[in-house]
Amino acid sequence: MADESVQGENSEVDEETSDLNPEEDSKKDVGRDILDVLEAKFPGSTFDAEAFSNFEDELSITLKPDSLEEVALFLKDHEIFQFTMLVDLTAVHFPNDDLPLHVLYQLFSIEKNRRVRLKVRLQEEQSIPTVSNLWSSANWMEREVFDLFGIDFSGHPDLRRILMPDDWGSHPMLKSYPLEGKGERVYDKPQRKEIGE
Amino acid sequence: MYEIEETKSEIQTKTVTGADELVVNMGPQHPSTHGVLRVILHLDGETVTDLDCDIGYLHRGTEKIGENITYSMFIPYTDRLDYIAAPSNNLAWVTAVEKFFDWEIPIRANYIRSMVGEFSRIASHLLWLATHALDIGAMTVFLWCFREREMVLDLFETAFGGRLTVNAFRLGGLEQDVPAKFLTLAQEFIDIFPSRIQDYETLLTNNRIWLQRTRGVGVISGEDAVDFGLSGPLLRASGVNYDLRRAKPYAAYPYLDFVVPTGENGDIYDRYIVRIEELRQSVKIIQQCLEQLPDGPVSCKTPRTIKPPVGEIYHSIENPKGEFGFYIVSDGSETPYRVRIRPPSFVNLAALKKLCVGGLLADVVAVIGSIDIVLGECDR
Amino acid sequence: MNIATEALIAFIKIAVVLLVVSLVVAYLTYLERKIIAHIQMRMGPMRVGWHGLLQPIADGLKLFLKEDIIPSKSDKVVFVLAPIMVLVPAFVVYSVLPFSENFYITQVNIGLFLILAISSLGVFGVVMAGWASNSKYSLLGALRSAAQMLSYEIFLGFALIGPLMLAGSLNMQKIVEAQSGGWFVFSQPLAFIVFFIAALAETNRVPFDLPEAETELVSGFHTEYSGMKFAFFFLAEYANIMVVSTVGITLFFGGWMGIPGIPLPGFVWFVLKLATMIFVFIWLRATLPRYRYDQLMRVGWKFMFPLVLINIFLTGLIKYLFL
Amino acid sequence: MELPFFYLFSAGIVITSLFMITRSNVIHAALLLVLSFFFLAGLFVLAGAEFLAAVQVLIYSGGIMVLYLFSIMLMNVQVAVRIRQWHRQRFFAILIVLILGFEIWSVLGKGVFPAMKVWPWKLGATPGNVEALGSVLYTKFVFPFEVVSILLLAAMIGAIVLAKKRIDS
Repeated sequence: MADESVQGENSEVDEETSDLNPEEDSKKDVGRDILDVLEAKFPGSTFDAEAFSNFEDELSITLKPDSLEEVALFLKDHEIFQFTMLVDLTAVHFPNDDLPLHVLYQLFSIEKNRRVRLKVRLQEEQSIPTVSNLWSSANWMEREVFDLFGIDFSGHPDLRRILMPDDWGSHPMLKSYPLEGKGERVYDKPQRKEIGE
Repeated sequence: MYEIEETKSEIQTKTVTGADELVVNMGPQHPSTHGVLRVILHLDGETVTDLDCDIGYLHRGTEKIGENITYSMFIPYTDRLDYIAAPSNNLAWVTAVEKFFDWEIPIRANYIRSMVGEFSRIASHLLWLATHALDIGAMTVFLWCFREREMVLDLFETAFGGRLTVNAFRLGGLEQDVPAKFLTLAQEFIDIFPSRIQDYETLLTNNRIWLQRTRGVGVISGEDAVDFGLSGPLLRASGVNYDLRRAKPYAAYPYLDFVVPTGENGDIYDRYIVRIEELRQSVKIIQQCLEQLPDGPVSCKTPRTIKPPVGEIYHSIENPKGEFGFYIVSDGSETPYRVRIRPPSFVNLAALKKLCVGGLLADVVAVIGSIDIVLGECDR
Repeated sequence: MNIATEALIAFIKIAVVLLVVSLVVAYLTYLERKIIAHIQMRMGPMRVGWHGLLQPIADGLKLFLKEDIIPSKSDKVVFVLAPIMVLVPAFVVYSVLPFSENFYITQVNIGLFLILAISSLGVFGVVMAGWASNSKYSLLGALRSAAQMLSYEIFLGFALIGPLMLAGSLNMQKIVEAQSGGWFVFSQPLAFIVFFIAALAETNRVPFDLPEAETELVSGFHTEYSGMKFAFFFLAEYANIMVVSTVGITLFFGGWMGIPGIPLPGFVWFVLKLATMIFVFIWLRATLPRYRYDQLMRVGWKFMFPLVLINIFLTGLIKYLFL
Repeated sequence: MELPFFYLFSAGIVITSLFMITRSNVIHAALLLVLSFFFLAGLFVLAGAEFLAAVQVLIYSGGIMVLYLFSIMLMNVQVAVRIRQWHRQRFFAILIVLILGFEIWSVLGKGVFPAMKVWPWKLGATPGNVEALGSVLYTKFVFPFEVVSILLLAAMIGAIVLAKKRIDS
């Protein structure tokens, strides 16, 4: 679990994640260096780190949506970390949370053979800046997250559905999506025009 | 009048050179898109000016299915992702779930997992070579490769009963030990296989036409490859030495000695050379596995119902196509809360536009072949 | 001999050649499948008849009985005429080919020239088929085909000039007789290489099978054809292979003339040489990948064209100085 | 024996030409023109000029017309079909036809063709007019032959230069 001061500021977020880590001591140092650098660089914003068990590559850092762009750029261009590759970009839906949509960015540094996971929590309908200008691989993966979760990536060059048909009405990976019955097949053309143009 | 206007606007848009642009709809039923991939090509003569991929024809909601069944039940579903190399997918899933626990996977199981994983790499690369060569017009390589792939599938059948979707591994090890016949057959196969690789190379590697078709075509630099998140042979052909078997060893790979081949130019030819070399390395790995294979149990003791602790993990392995990962969120129940599949084909295919625009129509086919996609895993 | 018997004899000859050629062409498909199959470590057709010997007949029957589909958006007249336009020139050419010393349908003074002229018409059928199908793949195939066949016809024609200068006649029989002192392949090796490559391109064979590349253009110009019309394209392709092979052995390998000392009838020699030539065609198909369109043109204009010009110049020079 | 064939070929030329100029589909017109070239080649054969007949088929049908078709195929023929074919020129057209017809009649009507008297070959009786043509071209007419060759070469280079400029820009 992260630094005390960080935890204090984000206590409402941490309630859920605190039970992830029964052995606090052993993983205190996982990814400590990255957090130190980030906190020194962005004194105003807050970071929250967690790691499952004590795997070094399971470090996730939770950010605010507005700081995503600069933190991502910083981590990509940092001379030590060099997170030059965006391996994966996905989302998880927690319908009962205050911030129900979590967008995750799996960064990887080939030079250092190190992984870090950036996590951004969003409101429903809240948009998030795209990172496709930083990593080209984000282009299709953001399209996929838009397609399956309905998250709008502002500034994305070509935000269209990718896996589902173009006129599919809803976003199937949301937990609210019905698993059976006719409710799932809602075709809704106007929505496609609004977002995908 | 209406019809005329429509044809004009849809088909006959002007290109920069002033010639008429032709929009060709390649796929979803096309012999060389390797599945139900649809590529919308904008052609100026035979030069590709723009390209758009339409995928999702094979979308079966595997991730959604994963959220509603138990961890063990999901293993057969992973077979259907990259169905060319099903055991690799099984391996990714079981190692990902095992990361939640501190089970001691028996060494024998790990060796067999590595061995079967390498066999699936051979099966996948053989199918790739077969279809890729056929795309470029070399017909004989196709059937020669299938001859050896058949032997690999026979091996799978001996060990697991299935040929294509084998459902090979279980959480905590294997379902049962492989029969002794599997080991003798495997030894027979790797004795014969290096000479067969030599056969393929005789037909292709120094063939002038093959060189002309593949050298300098579909080039991507190392930086661009990293930027596009490419992985597997594609990334290594661009000169980036990155292999998860080395970078983050799993199964028995920490104990095995092998070379990670890399290319220099990042063109189709280098991808071909890298994959051929990987075939040789796979043989080497299997040989070591057979020699070092210890006796003992093949499965550790696992609880009757598998309930991982609350948390999230990302685990990836080196699939034949590239980095194949699972991001699993567990809420402590029997079913995963969220299963995310990190598909190498999907990410690699996103670079198709970068690789093709400015090239010729015939190169599109060669480039798609060289990316080595499986739509089952791309669309999930 | 009055004109009626003359006509009757000519008619019988035509009928015999046409029937035999059709049958041989049909069995050429069988031969190709068998040879390629054995190169690829499989058996090829085995079910119909002994070792699949009746396979071509079964195939022919199947294609004959198949439903004949004409796409609704196609240009129907041109669509129907196209396969005929491909097949007829391929068969007309046999009228001047010398099969043996005495057996040929007719001798024409401009024999070789006539072959070139008639076989140049085959491209019409391809272009018509590609356009009339109203399909983009077919159109692209037809465009490729037209460009390729037009270009390579030039190299083919120019490659034949060398042997012609030595023979001093366009008459096919006279060309054969002119080689009694030695086959032209020895005195004209450059011309033969260019001729062979151009012949591969003219017949749309691997490595120049771009117009019908299955993996790129989904069979190109004959994508939309089925049944007997498809069979016509198929037959024409193999008939053309026979034609270029015959022209090749007539001009470069002494036609029906044998190696002195081995007493075999001329016709047997002819068949032996033809079979070897065709085998090479099939062998190449099993071995080589396909050229790309721009590479095909580059090979033609930058490599083969200068080569034939040099060959013509050298032949003229040597003939002027020494003969 | 030759007369019925002469009439057959001549009628073929007239009919195909008529059809050719009345078709609104350009591809059909081009194909009919090819057919008309064939009949013309037939006439050449009847006149004993096999070489010319072969050249007619090889160059005009097999070469030039394929290039024509090549470029026509890239156009949108469906649009061209709908464009009105008659441009109220009927009066002038008929006038010109009449004048031309009169001219041809006035020349042919005399029935005197001086060239006919020096007609050197008879059908089937010659060793081959290829040799004759060749020797005439390279001896008597070598100068005009070379001039024409250079002219063609110049035209070819000109075409390449023009096309190249368009591609570069």
